[in-house]
Amino acid sequence: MAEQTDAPKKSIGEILQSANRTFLYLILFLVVSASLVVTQLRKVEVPTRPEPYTIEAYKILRNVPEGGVVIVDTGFTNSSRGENGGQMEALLRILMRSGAKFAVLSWVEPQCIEIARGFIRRINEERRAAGEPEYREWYDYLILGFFPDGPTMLQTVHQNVREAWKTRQATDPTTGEKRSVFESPVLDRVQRIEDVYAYVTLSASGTMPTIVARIGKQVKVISMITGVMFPEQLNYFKSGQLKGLVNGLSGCVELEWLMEKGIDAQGVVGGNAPGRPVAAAFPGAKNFDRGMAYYLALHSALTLLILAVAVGNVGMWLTNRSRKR
Amino acid sequence: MIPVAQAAQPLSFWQAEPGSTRMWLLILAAVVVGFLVVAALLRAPTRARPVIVSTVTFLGGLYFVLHFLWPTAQDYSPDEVPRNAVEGFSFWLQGTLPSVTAFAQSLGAMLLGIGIYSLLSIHLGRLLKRQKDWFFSLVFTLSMAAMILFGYWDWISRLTPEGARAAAETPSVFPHFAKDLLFGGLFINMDAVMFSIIAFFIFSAAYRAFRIRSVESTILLGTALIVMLGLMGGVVVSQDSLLNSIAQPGESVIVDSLRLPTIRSWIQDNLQSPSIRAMEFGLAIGGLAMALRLWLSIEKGVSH
Amino acid sequence: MNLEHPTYVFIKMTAGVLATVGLYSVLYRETKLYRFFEHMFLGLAAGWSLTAIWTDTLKDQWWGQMVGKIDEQTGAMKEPAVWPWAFVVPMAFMAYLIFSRKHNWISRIPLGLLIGLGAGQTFLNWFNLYGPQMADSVKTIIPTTFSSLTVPPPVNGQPDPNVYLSQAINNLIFVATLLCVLSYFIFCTEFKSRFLKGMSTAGRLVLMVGFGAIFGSTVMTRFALFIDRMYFVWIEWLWRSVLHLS
Amino acid sequence: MQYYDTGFLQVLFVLLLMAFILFNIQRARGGKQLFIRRIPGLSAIDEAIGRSTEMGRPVLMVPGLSGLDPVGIQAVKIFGYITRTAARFATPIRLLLANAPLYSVATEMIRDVYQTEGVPERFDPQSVRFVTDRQFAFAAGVAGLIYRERVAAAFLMGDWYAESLIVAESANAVGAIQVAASTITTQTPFLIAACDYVMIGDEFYAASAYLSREPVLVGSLVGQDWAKLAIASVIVLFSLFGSVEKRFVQQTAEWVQEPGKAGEYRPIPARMKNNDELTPLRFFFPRKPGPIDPPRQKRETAPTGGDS
Repeated sequence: MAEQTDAPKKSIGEILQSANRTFLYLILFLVVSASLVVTQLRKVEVPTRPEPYTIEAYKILRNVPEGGVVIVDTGFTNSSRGENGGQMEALLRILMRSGAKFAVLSWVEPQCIEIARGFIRRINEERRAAGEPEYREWYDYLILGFFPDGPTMLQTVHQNVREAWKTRQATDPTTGEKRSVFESPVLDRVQRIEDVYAYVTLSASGTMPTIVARIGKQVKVISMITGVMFPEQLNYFKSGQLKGLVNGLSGCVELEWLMEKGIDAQGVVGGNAPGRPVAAAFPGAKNFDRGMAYYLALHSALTLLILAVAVGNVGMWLTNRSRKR
Repeated sequence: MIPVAQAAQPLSFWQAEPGSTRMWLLILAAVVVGFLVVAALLRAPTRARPVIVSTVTFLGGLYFVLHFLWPTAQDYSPDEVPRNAVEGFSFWLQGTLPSVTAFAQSLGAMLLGIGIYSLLSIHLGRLLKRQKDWFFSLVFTLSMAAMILFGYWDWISRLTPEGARAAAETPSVFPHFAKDLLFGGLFINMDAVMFSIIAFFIFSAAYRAFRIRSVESTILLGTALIVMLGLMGGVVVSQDSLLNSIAQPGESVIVDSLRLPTIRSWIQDNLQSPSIRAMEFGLAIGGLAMALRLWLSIEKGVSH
Repeated sequence: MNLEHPTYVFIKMTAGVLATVGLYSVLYRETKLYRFFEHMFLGLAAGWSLTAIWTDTLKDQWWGQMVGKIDEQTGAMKEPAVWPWAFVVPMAFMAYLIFSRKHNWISRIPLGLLIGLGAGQTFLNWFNLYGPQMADSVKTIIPTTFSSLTVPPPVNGQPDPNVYLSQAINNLIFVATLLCVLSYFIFCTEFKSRFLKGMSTAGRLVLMVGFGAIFGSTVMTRFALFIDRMYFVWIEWLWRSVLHLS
Repeated sequence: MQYYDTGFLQVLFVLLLMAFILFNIQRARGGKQLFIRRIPGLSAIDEAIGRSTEMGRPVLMVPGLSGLDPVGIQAVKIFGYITRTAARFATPIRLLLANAPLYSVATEMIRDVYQTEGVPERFDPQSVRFVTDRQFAFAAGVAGLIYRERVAAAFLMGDWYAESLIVAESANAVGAIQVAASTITTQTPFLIAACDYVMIGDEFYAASAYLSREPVLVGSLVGQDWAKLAIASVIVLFSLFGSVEKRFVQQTAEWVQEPGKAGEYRPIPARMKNNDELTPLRFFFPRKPGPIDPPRQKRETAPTGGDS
């Protein structure tokens, strides 16, 4: 891979245009590592400005009525933890602090469920440390588990949600017995999918259209997605098929920011107009986490990329100029 | 809970009591009959072959085409009696859908063995003949064997109903840990590593390719730059405060439209959305046409 | 002892760090180290596929339906055995005849069936997927009021049904962009008129805008995942687990 | 598909698109000469294979993660044309797949190519390989092969997701000529950055028609153009109609549908139509009918699963 650099001597322009791959990789590696360590040491908080689609998502999630049910459809594994992981943490914090009940399912991979369990455990530990009541399985949330054939399951949900999840059971801690999930306090009032307050999908792939095509008209679907899928999904938000959208790492930071600042009665983020806020903040709680921990590193990596492109172009310009002479 | 009454319900010809001798005999008979059909097919004349393949393909597609064309009975519920023949057929279509999808998935899943055969023929061949890189073929074979061994061992000892009952008394620790180390410790991490390695490649590809050479590449580069800057909260907020010193938000239309998120979302809303959508329409129609040609077996080289 | 045990967690993380170093080594060049981890990765992947294919798909979707289900407590039948599922075995066997020199054509029967089923689903889902996108591309391009150039802020939270001039212009740009790009993808005529030629050229340029925007937003994801990996190595592993810093 | 209200129009629309395609296939089969515009990436195929032959290095073909669906088969068909040229010059090929059913189809199709070219002995069964169905293990495997065999040409076509750049940059690092086409629109910009030639959007579907000039494919392509025009016309006509309606027609009744009852119009004071009340949109969003009348009877016993 290393390019041969003997031969005739290169001009500055040519050197700028032909940086060695390995050299480029090394710089990126160093810059990102350094930014992470700096953030860890100094607790840097980079400001941001939430986008309308993130705000819509936050409004819905923050205003789940007490005891309202949210379905969390998790479809990410550790490989997209950098974006979906932070989103999951923010989602769980918002739901638990608003007192919403939720049920977790997946049809992407069985391990998504295990990963989601890990996140729930972590946020619960955090609540315990902060002296808040823990979220208990069966009473406050449910794990519906993995569905091997998602499209068919969703089609059945569209027709009859009780039919679709009828075989799913969970342990009732009072008796220690396995019982139908529809007997648990989470789902006992859900007769039809319309009774569910929102359906949140966290994914690194294009699973959202499958959901929207089947149940998008019956329930508010919110998509938390990696930046790659964002432009495609923005169409769905604009056409009203999606009610909220969270765009990758920056969307995750925006959620954390909204949790910190809230939306006031006038609809201004971080404002303090009198009256009932559109979506309140959680003052004093741990709002900044994974998103903010990565945000400075994202800034430096993007800046480095822009610099590299600029250097290449300056090199080209210098070379062209010397050729013209 | 399933009502007990259902157990007393008479079984149709296609069903059997689970675990009964009749069930196993029928399963055996089905397999034998199936293989007899295969044996008969071995003797099919060359001319008939494409016809057989096209017919099967057509029938497979026809099922969903009927789903598409046949009027769908409103509010289908399996415990209701259809009111007329049209509804009856629609009921049949809707009732069989889960079985048909499960059939396609099971059949597709069983074909994995063909792929694994291809892999093993390469690696075992190399290993047995001690060809170049045989050591790495050994690594491959051993990791695969270990994953299968501990994958199933863990599943049987923990995740099947019988295993779960046994595990409640004496938890089987070893397979659980071994599988988790192979799967969670190595495999999932390797997945994440390969995914994250793309960052380096983006960096080098962008450095090499993004030169202002033509109108097209300039446009591509310019838009990418605006979007990237718009994703950096720090840049957005500082640009905001800079513009605020000229005019507060809402005071001047011109100043407001210079803000990065405004430009970015304008581009995404009015140029990116429709252009990507138009491209998607093209692809959608291409896919539709290909599906049509495949269904009717008029695509050369596939069914004959 | 469970999977949360600190020693085990540390071993598992260290395995992850080793895998990271091994696979990242390809960035320098393809070495024996990379080859080792690559083959281990492929082996684990193949092994996992073979495990998951039974536990996740065949066990429930096929075997479970074929042999039915019995209630464990009462011993009563929960679901009857649907024995015709056994026909899937000879069906799949036909595909394996691909390795036979003489009878490989038979493998086209099950594959043809799968192709047919897939094709049929394309027709069924087509409008569900693209209909709403077409609906959203239908825009109002005549302004209904000239009272303001841009959209005024909402009053009392009621949506304003009016179309303002700037909206109408944006909508017109939207529809025009869509048409230009579609015209670029017309393959079977050569555009003679300057207008149509211009449209198709404009279509290609607007596509580049779309690609640029996608590039910009994707870069964030890729970097985020790389940052996450580095966070795993430096903060979660080295900082917290090895050095025990807070 | 539900037929209530205007829902049948949606079925008709899809049928119309299908009819365009079939009609033109029929027309082309009847001997009508049809034109296809030049597709830049495709002229590079021969050049790339020529280079591979000169250097004695393999030609790599990968359909990404495509499965046994129209995209995957289309990709393998294009690879079939590439293989035909490679077979003539005895250039080694590598076709790597991530889906076992598609692997089976590809093996058959590639074997066929060597047979029709009259050189069945040149077909090496190990040149078509299943790598793994796991996305990034696949990427690691393909990248490893690229470095070890130092491929001289790479054709990346089909459903390419995030792994596209790993493969494309690895191939670039060993100096291979690359022609790419992804049906996943989000990957196209990365392929543009890393590859020499990129086919955009449904140029991918046009490729086999362009390469083979088979009447069926060319006819189908013309039909596809008609279908695109149909979509464009729907959007333009509906936009115009809707705009005029919004500007000049007022809403005087509101559609109300209570649960369990048939919907009806109730008069309201005249006002401007909301966007979702415009007539053309009824085509996309048909209304639900009222409850079933007369209601269905219940079955006497619950059914025990569907027939298979």
